[in-house]
Amino acid sequence: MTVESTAGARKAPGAAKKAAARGSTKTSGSTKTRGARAARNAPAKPEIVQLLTPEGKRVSHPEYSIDLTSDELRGLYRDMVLTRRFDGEAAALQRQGELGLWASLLGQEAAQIGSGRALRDDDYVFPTYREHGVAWCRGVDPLNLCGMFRGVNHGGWDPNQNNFHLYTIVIGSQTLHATGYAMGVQKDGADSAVIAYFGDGASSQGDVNEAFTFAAVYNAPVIFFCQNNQWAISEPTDRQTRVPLYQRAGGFGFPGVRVDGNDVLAVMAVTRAALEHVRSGNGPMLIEAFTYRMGAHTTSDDPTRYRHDSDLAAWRLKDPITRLRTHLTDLDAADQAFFDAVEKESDALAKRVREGVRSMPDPGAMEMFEHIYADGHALVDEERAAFAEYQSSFVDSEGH
Amino acid sequence: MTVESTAGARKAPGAAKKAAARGSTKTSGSTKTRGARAARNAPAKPEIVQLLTPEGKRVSHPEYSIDLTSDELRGLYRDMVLTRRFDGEAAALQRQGELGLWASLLGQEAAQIGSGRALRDDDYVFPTYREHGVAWCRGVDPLNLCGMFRGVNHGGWDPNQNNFHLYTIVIGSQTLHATGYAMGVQKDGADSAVIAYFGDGASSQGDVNEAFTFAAVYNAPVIFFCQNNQWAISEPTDRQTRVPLYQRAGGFGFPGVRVDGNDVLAVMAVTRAALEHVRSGNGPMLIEAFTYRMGAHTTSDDPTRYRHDSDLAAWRLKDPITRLRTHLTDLDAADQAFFDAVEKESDALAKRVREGVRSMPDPGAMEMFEHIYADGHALVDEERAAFAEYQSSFVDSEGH
Amino acid sequence: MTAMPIVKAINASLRTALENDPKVVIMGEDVGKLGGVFRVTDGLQKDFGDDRVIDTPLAESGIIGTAIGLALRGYRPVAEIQFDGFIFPAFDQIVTQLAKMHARSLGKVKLPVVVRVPYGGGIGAVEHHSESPEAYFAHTAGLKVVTPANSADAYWMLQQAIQSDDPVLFFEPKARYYDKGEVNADAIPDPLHAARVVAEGSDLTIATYGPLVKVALEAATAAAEDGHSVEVVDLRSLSPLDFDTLQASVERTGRLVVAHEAPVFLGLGAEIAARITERCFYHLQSPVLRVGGFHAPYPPSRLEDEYLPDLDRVLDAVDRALAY
Amino acid sequence: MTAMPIVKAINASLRTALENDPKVVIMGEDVGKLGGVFRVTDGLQKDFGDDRVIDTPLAESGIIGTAIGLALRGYRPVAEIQFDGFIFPAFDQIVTQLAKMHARSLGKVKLPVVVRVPYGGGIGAVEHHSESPEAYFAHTAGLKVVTPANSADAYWMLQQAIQSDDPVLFFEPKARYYDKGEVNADAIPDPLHAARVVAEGSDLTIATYGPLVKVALEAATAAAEDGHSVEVVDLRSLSPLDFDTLQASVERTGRLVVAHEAPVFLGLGAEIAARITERCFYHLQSPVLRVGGFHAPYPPSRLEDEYLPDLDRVLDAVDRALAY
Ligand SMILES: Cc1ncc(C[n+]2csc(CCOP(=O)(O)OP(=O)(O)O)c2C)c(N)n1
Ligand SMILES: Cc1ncc(C[n+]2csc(CCOP(=O)(O)OP(=O)(O)O)c2C)c(N)n1
Ligand SMILES: [Mg+2]
Ligand SMILES: [Mg+2]
Repeated sequence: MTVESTAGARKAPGAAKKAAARGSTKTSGSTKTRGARAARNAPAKPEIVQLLTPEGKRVSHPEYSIDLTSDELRGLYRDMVLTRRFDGEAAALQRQGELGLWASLLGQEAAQIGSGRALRDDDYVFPTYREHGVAWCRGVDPLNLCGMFRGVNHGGWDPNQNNFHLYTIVIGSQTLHATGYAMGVQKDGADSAVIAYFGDGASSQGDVNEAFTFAAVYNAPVIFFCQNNQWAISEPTDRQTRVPLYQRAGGFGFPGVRVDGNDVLAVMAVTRAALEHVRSGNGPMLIEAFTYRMGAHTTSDDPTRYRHDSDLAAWRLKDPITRLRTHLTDLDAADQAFFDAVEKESDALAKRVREGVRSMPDPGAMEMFEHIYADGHALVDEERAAFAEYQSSFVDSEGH
Repeated sequence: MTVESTAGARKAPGAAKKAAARGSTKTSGSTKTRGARAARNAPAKPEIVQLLTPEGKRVSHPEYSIDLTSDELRGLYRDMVLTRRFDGEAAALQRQGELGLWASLLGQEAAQIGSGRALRDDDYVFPTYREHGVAWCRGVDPLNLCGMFRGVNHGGWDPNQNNFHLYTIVIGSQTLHATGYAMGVQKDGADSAVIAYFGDGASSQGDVNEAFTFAAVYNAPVIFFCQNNQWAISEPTDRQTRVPLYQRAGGFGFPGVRVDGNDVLAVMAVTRAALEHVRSGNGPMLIEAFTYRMGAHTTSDDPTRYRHDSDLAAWRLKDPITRLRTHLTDLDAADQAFFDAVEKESDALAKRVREGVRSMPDPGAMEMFEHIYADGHALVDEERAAFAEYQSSFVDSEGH
Repeated sequence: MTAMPIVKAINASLRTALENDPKVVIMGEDVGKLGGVFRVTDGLQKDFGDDRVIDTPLAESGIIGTAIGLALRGYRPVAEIQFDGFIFPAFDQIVTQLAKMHARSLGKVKLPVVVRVPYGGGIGAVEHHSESPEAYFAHTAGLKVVTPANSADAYWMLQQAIQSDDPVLFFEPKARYYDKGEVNADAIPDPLHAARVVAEGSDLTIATYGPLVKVALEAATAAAEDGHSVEVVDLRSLSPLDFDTLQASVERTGRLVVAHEAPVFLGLGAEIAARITERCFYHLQSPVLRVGGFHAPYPPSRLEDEYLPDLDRVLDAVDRALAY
Repeated sequence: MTAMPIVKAINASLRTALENDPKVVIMGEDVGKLGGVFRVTDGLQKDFGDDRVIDTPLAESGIIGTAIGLALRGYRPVAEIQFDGFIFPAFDQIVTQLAKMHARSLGKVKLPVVVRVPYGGGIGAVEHHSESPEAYFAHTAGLKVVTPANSADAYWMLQQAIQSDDPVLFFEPKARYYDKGEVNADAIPDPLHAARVVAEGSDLTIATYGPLVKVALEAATAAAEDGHSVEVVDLRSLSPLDFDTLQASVERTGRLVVAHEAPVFLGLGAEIAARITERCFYHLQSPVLRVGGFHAPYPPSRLEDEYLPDLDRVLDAVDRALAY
């Protein structure tokens, strides 16, 4: 990076939105700058990696390629459809009062399945609260995810069972856990990789930038995977940065790349290359998956207050699932029977989730006092005993 | 910045030290990389801005120039000599038990005077705890600085008197204050600039990176001035970053530049240009002044435990004051009488500081309860009264 | 006089402040177009512009750190932390900078920064959205900590907090956001740091604040049915804490129960118990009893009804105190 | 049995831990070649390599956050925060992650992380280097908080903290770093979370910890000259706090003074006063009195002798308690 190449580069107001509406993937990196030298050495190749256009056309990229069997392609399709269906079912369950909240991944299926399916079993994932698709790839039961949104626990699954860490709500803090974990992998002499998911909003948190520093300094095998879904609740990405986020990495001395986050093939290709990079002892890498949050931030949110239907319409044309379906059809890699089967399977999944959530029991009151410490704590014991006595006073007075 | 240009770029171990020993200013930006594509588009011009060589030879730079009168040059010399002398006197006062601690700026005079003298009166400075030279430029009485190191207060000067904020010890936190202040300047429609000093170590703190984000997003008129003195106490810069620090800015979308921090002319030229940049509404800028901490971290530190005399020897050859003195002599801009006069003035300054510190009264015990709140607080009132009573119990019992 | 929910009272108070003082600025995550996740800042950016109602990057340390800088430049920032559990990334800026800078400057610098924090549980939320971290701040010299329990206090205490030259942590009981109350914008408000007796009684005092004032009042009513006369003190200010009002009450009643949602261990109740026992040693007929959160992370929402001090738990403490 | 200062006892304890368990790693700012600013880690990097004794970037949140990650991978990190006043940038990681992850996972994840913090005043330092922030952590469920007052405890409590599967905040009384005491590496240590009666007495109990244990013992000696028999309890563990030992003492003596350097308001003394008063209501002949820091930022060093609780201030409280 030279001084001039970014001197004063800043996003023209609204540029991202307009570009999105036009279906363009060009970013503000080379838009006109004010009061500073314009960007020189503009990249010769497209700034964003894409292997499947919004229309489903397979294209090539000078650096990233992928060659999947029909089976694998169908697998990705199935993953995305099932994930979307389960996600939609969870949102419905929230409306029915069965969940307290749901954070939908609608629109981000390709970013999650493409990266999730690139991982090895021994790799380790640190998610945010929205990585239902990655969880799916890791074999985490969707019902586990529902537990915390229903409010029966704060997560509660065993991260080591699928090498998929607990959901983390405090924005950005998991990127440091991922970095520390990767430092441990390195100490163990293993060639596993670690992947930390985070959002465009999270890129502003001190913790995320400290994670960049630690990972770079220790050369830790961690991929920072930013799903830039253009929104942090109501704030567009230009409230977090004035240049494309993948460029953040360069300032910390490791490579960053932007990929079309709605293109499952490109995401997989880029993630595979990044995994290879970090496994080979080259230190961390940043992937920015450029995508769009099609739903509300969570079921508590009302996006009509801050964004336009036209944006949504433009992004609907880039839907990750439709795109792959067209490609599968073009390739003759899938027929109606396959699509029907996936549909049927997703009905069954939705049913299982619905029934599973509905029958999920509430924890007992005494569980409040469990698992606060691994080795026990006198105060907890005291409070547990006092509460049990308090509770039994009701039982007594009510005569059962 | 493109992906390739920094792909995997990392500092070869010890590169900085070796470069320093060789007197070279070339940095690791283009050293060999392992397991990743080598840097392309290497900068055509030197990565570091220098206008006066270590030998005192005036050189030119394609982008930065400066034209100072003999008076101005002599002024810079005087500033540096007086600052160094005052700094040395303070260190001596610490050894004599008059100060509890001192953080010496030895070796960093050019970085501080060059930047400090580039500022306008209405600009605002946010220092760390080592900016004695900048304080000097702002007209802050050296005795004010000594107060906190003596332990009679935590600073206590009025920042608005010289637009020089209080020393800040919690590493990096002042960069956010500077950014907020700059946002205020912008709201006021003023064309003042703000400058935040910080160290190479501080670059790792979340706060500093959050400051970069806020400043970039709001386009705030703030210069981030990093004195990379190669050490954070005992840790060399490669514990904080694997690429030159000025490059950090690019990832946040604003320009960064590295300047020879021992070259007062280059520092001034670069700071002036940066001031122009931020005043003109282009948003923040990062300056990395590449220098060396010639002394201990503070008087409590023992640098022999972690660094070699040979490093010091190499850097002694780049002394900022000697360099300018040679230049002044070469230009015939100063004669022995001038140098003698400055020497005499610095003796007087040292004497004033020595006497001032020695006669600095301790605060009274009741001052503990003052200035905790602007509008008062019942608990403080209660504790103040109780303490006064407690104290008077001694007076009583001892009969005075 | 208008009846409005607390959330509207705060909105109205912010509006008044923006109108009255051009130096007031509002900042935080999603405070602009969205009007905040609770709509507390609804409509303010539209009416006052994004120069005065500022959507910030997602970084709490940055929010407080830049608020400090703005205050140094003469502004009066009102910064929002979106939820109680997200104040911790800003903890360093609050505790080492915001709280200490006035003292560091020997009084030359003033930092009129208000930090608004929706706090407390009972809204069925996921982790980190239901906490009561007020004790951390009350323990910290240099900060003031207040919390209204009704619409009028929400309106007026926020006015006073913004006018204060000290940093004020303004804790808003989010579970009560939609409780309605009268607000008289022409009233002469009580002092910001005065506690208030909200129900008179002679047998026992309940001291509480924020979300539990309502519960305490219900407890007083229920106790009255059992023939016990319970006084309720709404503390309103946690730092400074109005011990004089509380002492006077306990001297009348001889018994004290303190209730808060925050964990009991080192919660405000600990300080109140210690200090009131010292002040009223010969008046107390029972030890000061405390009702509050357990020494546990705030539980998942399906357990929060068990976790939160409710009418029964407060009455249980009242009974135990009266039984001494 | 060897006599060594606390700073050496901690060093020896770290060395033992590094030798006994390959999963133990030390991390922090300047812990490597320099051996820490207090030389606590002197020689360890040389002997165990920079893979196990890790100089970190200058970022406390990063230190604790990566320590959590290392623990998740099966390591047992011992992280150093260079000075008390610099723990706050890590506050979020400590309070929202380190403290809560075990509960979040319903017990599946364990975080055996020790956070070493040199704390307390009296060393003539500049701002932020003399603070006593222990109450913030004792208020936080999920953390354990301990503090040794002598070399033997420093050695053994650190061994126990490192072996604990819970996160432990290990506060080191830096003003006592050079006080010498016997360390028997073959002894069977007391339980980590037990308080200890370090001087027996019958008229009054002083409860304290860390740097003030020495002062309390001096006070007991001085009081004895006045004919008062003072018992001293070294609390050692602040979370959990051994109230049983303390209660037994107060039941014997009937009076309690609590001393700590941390501010009195919501300091550990508040909780102790509240709880002991509840437990010993009919035994207490005077209210629990507290001696500690004021509600003020830690003062400049030329005032610290006035600020810190010393022999006179402790005796003053003893006298006041006895006068009831
Ligand atoms: C430290 C912290 N601050 C604030 C929040 C509240 N919050 C939850 S999600 C969110 C926006 C996150 O945006 P982004 O990182 O882009 O992720 P996305 O939700 O878009 O996936 C905010 C502000 C939080 N969870 N943690
Ligand atoms: C938050 C915080 N952590 C740790 C320290 C202790 N400390 C004081 S100076 C220093 C090193 C600073 O290095 P750098 O930023 O390079 O500045 P320099 O001292 O070299 O000028 C450290 C670790 C501190 N003051 N603040
Ligand atoms: Mg987002
Ligand atoms: Mg440095």
